[in-house]
Amino acid sequence: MVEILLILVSTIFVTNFVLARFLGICPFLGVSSRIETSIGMGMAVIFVITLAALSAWSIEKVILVPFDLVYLRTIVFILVIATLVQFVEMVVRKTSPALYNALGIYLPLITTNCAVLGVALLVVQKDMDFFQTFFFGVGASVGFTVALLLMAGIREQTAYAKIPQIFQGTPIGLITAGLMSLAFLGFAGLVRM
Amino acid sequence: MAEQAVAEKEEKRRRLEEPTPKLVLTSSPHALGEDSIERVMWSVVLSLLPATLVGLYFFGWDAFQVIVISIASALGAEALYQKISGHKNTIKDGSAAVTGLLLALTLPPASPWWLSIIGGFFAIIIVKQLYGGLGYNPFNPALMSRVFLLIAFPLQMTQWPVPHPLFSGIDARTGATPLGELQVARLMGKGIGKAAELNLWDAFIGNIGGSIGEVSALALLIGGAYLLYKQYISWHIPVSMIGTVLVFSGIFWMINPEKYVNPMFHLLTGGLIIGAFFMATDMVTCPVTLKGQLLFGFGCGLITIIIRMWGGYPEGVSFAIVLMNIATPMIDIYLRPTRYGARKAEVKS
Amino acid sequence: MWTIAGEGIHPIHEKKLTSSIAVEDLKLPDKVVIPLSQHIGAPCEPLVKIGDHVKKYQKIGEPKGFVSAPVHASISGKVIAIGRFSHPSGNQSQSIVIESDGKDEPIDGLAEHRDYLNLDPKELKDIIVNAGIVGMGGATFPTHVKLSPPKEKKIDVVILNGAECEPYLTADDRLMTEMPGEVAEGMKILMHIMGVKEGYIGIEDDKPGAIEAIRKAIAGTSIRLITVEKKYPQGAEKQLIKSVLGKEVPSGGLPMDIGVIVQNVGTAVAIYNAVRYGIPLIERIVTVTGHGIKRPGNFRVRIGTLLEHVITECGGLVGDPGKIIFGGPMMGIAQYTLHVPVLKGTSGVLVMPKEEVLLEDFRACIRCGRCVQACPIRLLPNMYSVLAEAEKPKEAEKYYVLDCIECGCCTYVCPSGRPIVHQIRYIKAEMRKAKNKVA
Amino acid sequence: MADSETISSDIAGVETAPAPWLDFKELSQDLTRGLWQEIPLFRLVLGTCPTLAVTTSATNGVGMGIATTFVLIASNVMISLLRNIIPDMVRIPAFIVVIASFVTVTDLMMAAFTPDLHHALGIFIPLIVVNCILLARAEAFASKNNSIRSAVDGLGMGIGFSIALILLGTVREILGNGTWFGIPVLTGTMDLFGYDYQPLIVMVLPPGAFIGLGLLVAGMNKIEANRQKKR
Amino acid sequence: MIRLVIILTTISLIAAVALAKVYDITKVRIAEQERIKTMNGLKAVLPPFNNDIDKNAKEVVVGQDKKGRDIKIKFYTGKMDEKPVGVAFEMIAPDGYAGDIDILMGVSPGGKVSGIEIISHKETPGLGSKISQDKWKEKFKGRSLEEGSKFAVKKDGGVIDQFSGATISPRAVVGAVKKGLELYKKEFSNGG
Amino acid sequence: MLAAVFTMGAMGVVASLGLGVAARKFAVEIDPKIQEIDGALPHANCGACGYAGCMGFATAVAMGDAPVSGCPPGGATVAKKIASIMGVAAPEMPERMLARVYCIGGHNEAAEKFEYHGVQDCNAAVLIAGGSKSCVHGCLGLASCVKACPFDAMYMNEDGLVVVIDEKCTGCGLCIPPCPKNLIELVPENKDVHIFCRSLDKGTETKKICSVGCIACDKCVKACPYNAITVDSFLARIDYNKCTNCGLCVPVCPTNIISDLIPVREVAYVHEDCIGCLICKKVCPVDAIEGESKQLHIVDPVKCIGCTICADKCPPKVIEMRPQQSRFKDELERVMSEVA
Ligand SMILES: Cc1cc2nc3c(=O)[nH]c(=O)nc-3n(C[C@H](O)[C@H](O)[C@H](O)COP(=O)(O)O)c2cc1C
Ligand SMILES: Cc1cc2nc3c(=O)[nH]c(=O)nc-3n(C[C@H](O)[C@H](O)[C@H](O)COP(=O)(O)O)c2cc1C
Ligand SMILES: Cc1cc2nc3c(=O)[nH]c(=O)nc-3n(C[C@H](O)[C@H](O)[C@H](O)COP(=O)(O)O)c2cc1C
Ligand SMILES: Cc1cc2nc3c(=O)[nH]c(=O)nc-3n(C[C@H](O)[C@H](O)[C@H](O)CO)c2cc1C
Ligand code: SF4
Ligand code: SF4
Ligand code: SF4
Ligand code: SF4
Ligand code: FES
Repeated sequence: MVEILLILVSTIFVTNFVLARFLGICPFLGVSSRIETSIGMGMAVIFVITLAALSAWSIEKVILVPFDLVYLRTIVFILVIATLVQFVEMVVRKTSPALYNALGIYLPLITTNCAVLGVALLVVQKDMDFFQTFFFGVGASVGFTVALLLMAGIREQTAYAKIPQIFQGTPIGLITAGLMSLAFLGFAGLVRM
Repeated sequence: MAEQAVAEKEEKRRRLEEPTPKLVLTSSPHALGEDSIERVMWSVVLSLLPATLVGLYFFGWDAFQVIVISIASALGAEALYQKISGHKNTIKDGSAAVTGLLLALTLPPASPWWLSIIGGFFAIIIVKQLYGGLGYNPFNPALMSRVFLLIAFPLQMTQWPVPHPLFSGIDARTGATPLGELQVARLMGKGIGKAAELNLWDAFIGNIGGSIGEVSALALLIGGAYLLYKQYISWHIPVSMIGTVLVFSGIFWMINPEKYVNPMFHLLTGGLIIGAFFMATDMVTCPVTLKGQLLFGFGCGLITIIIRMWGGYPEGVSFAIVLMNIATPMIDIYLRPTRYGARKAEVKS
Repeated sequence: MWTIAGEGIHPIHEKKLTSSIAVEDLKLPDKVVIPLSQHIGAPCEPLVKIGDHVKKYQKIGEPKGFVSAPVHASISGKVIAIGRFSHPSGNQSQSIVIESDGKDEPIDGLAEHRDYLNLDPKELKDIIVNAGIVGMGGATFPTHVKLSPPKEKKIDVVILNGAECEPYLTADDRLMTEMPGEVAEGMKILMHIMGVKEGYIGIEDDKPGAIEAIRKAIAGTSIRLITVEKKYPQGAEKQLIKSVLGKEVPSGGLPMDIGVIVQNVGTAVAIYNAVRYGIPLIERIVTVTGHGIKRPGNFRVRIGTLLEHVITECGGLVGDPGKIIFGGPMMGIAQYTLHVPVLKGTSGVLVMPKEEVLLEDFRACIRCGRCVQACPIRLLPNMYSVLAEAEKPKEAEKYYVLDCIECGCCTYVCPSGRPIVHQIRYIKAEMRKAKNKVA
Repeated sequence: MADSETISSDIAGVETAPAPWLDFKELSQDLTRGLWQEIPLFRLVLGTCPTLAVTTSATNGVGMGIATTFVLIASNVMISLLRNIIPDMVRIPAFIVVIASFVTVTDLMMAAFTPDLHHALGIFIPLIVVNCILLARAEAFASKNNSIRSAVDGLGMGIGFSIALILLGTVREILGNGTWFGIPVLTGTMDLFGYDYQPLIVMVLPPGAFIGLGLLVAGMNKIEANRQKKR
Repeated sequence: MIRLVIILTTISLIAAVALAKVYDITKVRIAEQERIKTMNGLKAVLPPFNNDIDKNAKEVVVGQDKKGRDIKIKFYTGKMDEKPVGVAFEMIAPDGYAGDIDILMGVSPGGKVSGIEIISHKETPGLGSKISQDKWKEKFKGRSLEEGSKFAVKKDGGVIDQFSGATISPRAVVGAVKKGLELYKKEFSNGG
Repeated sequence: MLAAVFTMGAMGVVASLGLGVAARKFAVEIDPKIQEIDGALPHANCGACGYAGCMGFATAVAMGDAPVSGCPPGGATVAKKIASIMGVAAPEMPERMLARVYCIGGHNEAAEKFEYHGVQDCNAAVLIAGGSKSCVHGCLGLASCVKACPFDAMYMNEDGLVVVIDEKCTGCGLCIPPCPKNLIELVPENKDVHIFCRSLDKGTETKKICSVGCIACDKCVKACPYNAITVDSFLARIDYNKCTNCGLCVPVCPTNIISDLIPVREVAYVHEDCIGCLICKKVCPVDAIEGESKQLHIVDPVKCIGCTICADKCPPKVIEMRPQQSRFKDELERVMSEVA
């Protein structure tokens, strides 16, 4: 129980994927201009990352390590993720058109989101067990979503601000992200790992 | 017909010959309240005067230098930026002065002069003006800048001279803040260490180590009371923030007084009071609705106590407030006041 | 304490200028300009031609349609023009100009009713229609329309609005102090028409004289007096209902949706006069006040009297005028010419000297939230202001801008001097425009 | 308007007439496109993660830049060679396999020959796979053009990306550490005031990365705005 | 459809073969690099030695972690011309300011510290991170348990410098090194 | 090695099979033309086409719902491109239209009736007594239209009047709805004579409040040889279908509100094959043509105002309008030829 809490706190706050680990910045900057889209993206990411982490973990344990193929990690994981995303898209479209309408457009974006591959690589690098992998995946993606949502909130508000011309768009987005990550450093040391 | 012509002519003659003086027209209302940004901001400066004076009394010339340089650099940064960008100079509105003063009050008394300058510029230019200036910044400039300095210059930001009352002839020595000592004890697995020995009266009047403006609870409460009286701040944030800290620390203290210090310790040391009254209440960066402010204060208090009890930093007030700043837009969006007549309309339809 | 829902505000008071000055008759003007549109709804058709001689009380404008009210000659004399003249709303409006013959001669045969409480409600309503009575609290909504709710809306409460929460104005205060009997009788007529038993008069607690007088006048009747806290906008219909009954009118709805009708005390007196003596609405009490006028006071003014005449009769201006406002400082309309007539809804004339008119540029919203706390409808005025500035009026709809009653509390308290009400009006206008385009 | 026209048709990289096999003007355009017009990162805001994560020093920037450039060129060439064979449906997986292979090669090579750099770049070497620039170039350029042009395009984009990395790495290392490529450059700058140079530690931490990149992109916008004005 | 499968599979197969080849080529070098790294560390904490130090390292189980897994420590014995010059092993200081500090320490046969190396730490840059400075690590040379309370940070009455504003990190390192010496004593009480 | 080959082979098979099936089962047709068309558009996302953004328009064109020439800002160039993408013939482009603002009563010409304070926007100002401009029909000068123009084709001059930059205006018409005074209209680019006033006040009234208002004096009506001008509700308007840009009304206007936007007019030139019918001489409103019956007529270039009436009326069509600069060259040529 405590371990779950620690993993979650650590991945959501202390080493937030976007703000401290630098993973998934492109969608973080790209999809955060409106809260509504951020929610959709966040949900899609939570789903895909958790699934990807578990599949990567299984493949590592069942194939790569036993057959001494660890050097194929990158290529295998990314293939799995790309296929997984498309497969999920397919399944969702078939089973729940409503969900598809809500998440569908974000799915392709996720393939090139390095957070997904990042989680997959991290769980095997850190030699987690299945249980830890699951919560690590959930925590990491929820952390991404939290950062994304908060960013979207700020962006919706600063949309009306008189930001100097050359800072509009990406630059102020990056600076906001920087200040957010500065604030998130306050969580440092909360979980000593 | 002829008569109408005459009447109209008459009307026009009058219009031409005795034109009414040119009147001013605006939309209603035509009466306006007296408060202005200037008034609010300079009142905050005034309300910080007691805390500033106590800081000067205990930390002397060093503190004076920090305060003057911080304010000057905040004002200078504002003026410089506005000169370069061609905007109207707004240093008279006092908001930059408040930022500079509050920044100084959160710095260690003996911090080097360049720290104040970097802090002032970071606060005003990066945190405030890049977002469009007063009113548009999502983060509290003074606090964000303090956090920035703490992380950029941890050495300079963690040197605490022991308070040495003015004219007492005692020299400045480096000591520690009560919260710092508490953290060292905690990290070394020694429970609360010497923290229990804190003299609460000293902490109340300000005779403890700490940032220039945070040491004297008394002086801060006087200033806070003034702001509350003038209605420049409302009670919601201070009460919910301090209340949360007290309740949480109280619960843990009751469970295990060996491991957790008592709530009064949390109240009187560190930046809780200055944060709750002067910084979490920064209107630009806190929610606009009262409900939202209650939640905001609760969040600030909760994060503060979490960082103090388990975090990597001895003190969590500044982080807590800037972290809640991040959530402010969300709070504003989802916690709106129930408008007049809304509930019934919903029931009906 | 009986009080309103939102926070509201305590604006400047300034009622002392006129609150103890008894109502006097303003000297008759040489000429009146009577606009054919003095109410919400369709303008009237003129019944007279240029050159006609008319008498006081004579009907000179016939309503077109149901939501409309007739207009009457307020002096006797000759019609010298029918054309477009300046109207206090800021536009030009079709008006009838009567030049006084100095005799102030009334028409004959005004129908008096001593036993008015036994008349049929239908008959009473006809009297009210023909007397051209409209709401005198400012909105000038034709009273007979308000008194004819659709059948499914059962009215069970009538509230008389004697709050007069606007700063400066004391017309209703004096009216209640000096003619409490008429107010009470008017209320009885209203209750009789609507067939209700519950009747309240709401008065702000800063008017002890009026409270005393009304208390005496209603002693022994079923009318109840409610003293409400002095707070702006206590007199706004929805707020008064909340104060008096503790109920809220549904958003987007009308008081009748919860079985309530609110009428101004002046309207009650006008109804009484019309029913009892057959006198149509041709004059009203106007508070002429402000630091820019020599002799402030409360005056009984004939409808159509030009502002210029009012000012002259009140001793003229002191110094340079900055703003001249019809109504109170919170809701009134600023005028740019002195050639506008007093209308049925003109409760006050406020002259602000140049020094009192602040003209600073407004600044960015500092999100202080004062407007949010002040708003009696509990809206988010800061959002409207920001959205208007960012030229995104459409998005304000999500924040229920249409519920705003334009009371001005938000603008009053804003430390950044932002013209929030003006911005709200702009937003509403843009929304109307967009809607018309779609339609 | 004219501007957006040229850019949009350039992105597509459409070949209109059967172009000569080697056209140096075209090649130089392919090269410079990545250097300024569409300099990845600053203009397109792609590939942000490795940029932010590894640029704690200029050296890391160079390393990451070279690694990415290598993968870009190699995969561009390979994909353009395979472009006519790969069926549309498995286009993306096929591209990914190609890219991932080169990334793995790079990863192994670096581990073998530059272990320190390999350690410093860590997980971000395998993450080159998902660097959006790679797939974007594969899709938009390599799958439509011959291999020489694709190589040059990869080189241009790679250099552009490297420039950005080195720039950011330089800023962060100098401010955050007082050194440049490991050589102290700021020591003694504040002696005048009785202080040694105080490294701005945030610059090598995440916030410094974000803020530094934000300021760089703004600077880029400023330069571009001035250029536009002159025109 | 078949074409699809064939093409993608072929590409994958080619990739697999190519990667396997590259892996084979680099495998040796990567292992060599790892060794060089370890050796560099060992060289830094031990007096000069010339034996194949990593070949006959001895692994000792010193305890169990929370999950019941063994905690092993590898002792490398350095010999100069077959004569032992010192033993090197890794210690973890769990009470660093921000987390564990990994230390590689060398002990000479007399039970004196012959050198320490900080392998990894999470201390605050600019504060606790100063424990990686050579100047500071120098101070550990020659320290032994016999010195008693002198082997401590200055604030606790010892000889090891602390840094202003950061006592915790040095204290943690000192503590771990001391523990290491005890461990050494236990394992090599006969002097090696 | 074997394991690697096997693993990757299996991955390849699984991935391609899975995707192959997926792609076949759930194929969505995306018309590549949409992308291409989108690429060809100016990306102002102005909405002048009537669709939500450029992408919406591109989709509509690809579906055949919108004409290839439907993007006003893109004009003929873009239309041509889209036509080639769609494989249809380049369309006949409608005339290029430009925005014209019908008020020239700025701060100096038309007084303010009061001091306005508040939101600086025409649509907000108009809510306060119709705006402070003394003329209720005149331009309020608070630039609502300027703000609405997505192409920066308008600006306010010091006099508080809107100026349209013809080169930039795309005729999208987005400036029209924001104007609370309905002062803006789209007019074909080749129309150069305009009456810049929209006041419906009586002439005497107008005269008092604005020095450049139409006073409905009827002089232009009389001057127009094509009956293109009519006065209605105290305002003269030009029917652009009839107007030929002759410019004859311009000088007669007593308040100088009729403007001729042609910077330098061409002058008439009579060719050698003139039959000397005298018609041009008769129709010339300024008597600039000299000539005897059956003889070559000559235009006095100094007198000629370039109204083109003679050219229109000339039965054998031998009168040509030529740029003024070449005037002297023509003279020279003629003299030379005569000398020769
Ligand atoms: C279009 C319109 C229709 C109305 N219809 C009714 C009605 O049917 N019954 C009624 O009691 N009041 C009606 N009202 C009057 C309002 O309830 C209210 O009294 C009026 O707007 C004046 O209120 P105020 O002075 O607070 O602004 C109507 C008002 C408007 C604008
Ligand atoms: C902000 C605001 C303030 C008002 N204040 C008063 C007031 O003080 N007294 C009053 O009689 N009506 C006031 N009104 C008008 C009332 O809402 C309501 O229209 C009126 O009482 C209805 O009566 P009537 O139809 O007889 O005018 C106010 C309206 C608003 C929107
Ligand atoms: C932001 C911050 C970072 C710190 N980092 C360290 C650190 O890395 N190592 C350390 O020993 N102390 C660190 N400290 C200081 C400890 O909290 C504690 O105050 C200090 O170790 C006591 O040492 P002193 O007795 O020399 O003052 C840090 C303090 C702060 C506020
Ligand atoms: C009650 C109150 C508290 C304030 N607190 C802060 C503060 O903590 N930090 C700060 O930079 N400015 C503060 N200000 C000043 C001002 O709001 C600040 O400069 C703006 O955030 C800059 O846009 C405060 C102002 C008031 C009225
Ligand atoms: S004017 Fe509207 S928004 Fe402002 S306080 Fe009044 S009701 Fe609220
Ligand atoms: S009162 Fe003014 S400054 Fe304060 S929140 Fe409202 S609009 Fe903004
Ligand atoms: S001036 Fe008007 S019509 Fe011309 S481009 Fe601008 S908005 Fe479009
Ligand atoms: S919108 Fe109309 S009134 Fe406003 S500036 Fe433009 S032309 Fe003038
Ligand atoms: S590089 Fe694009 S998401 Fe990480």
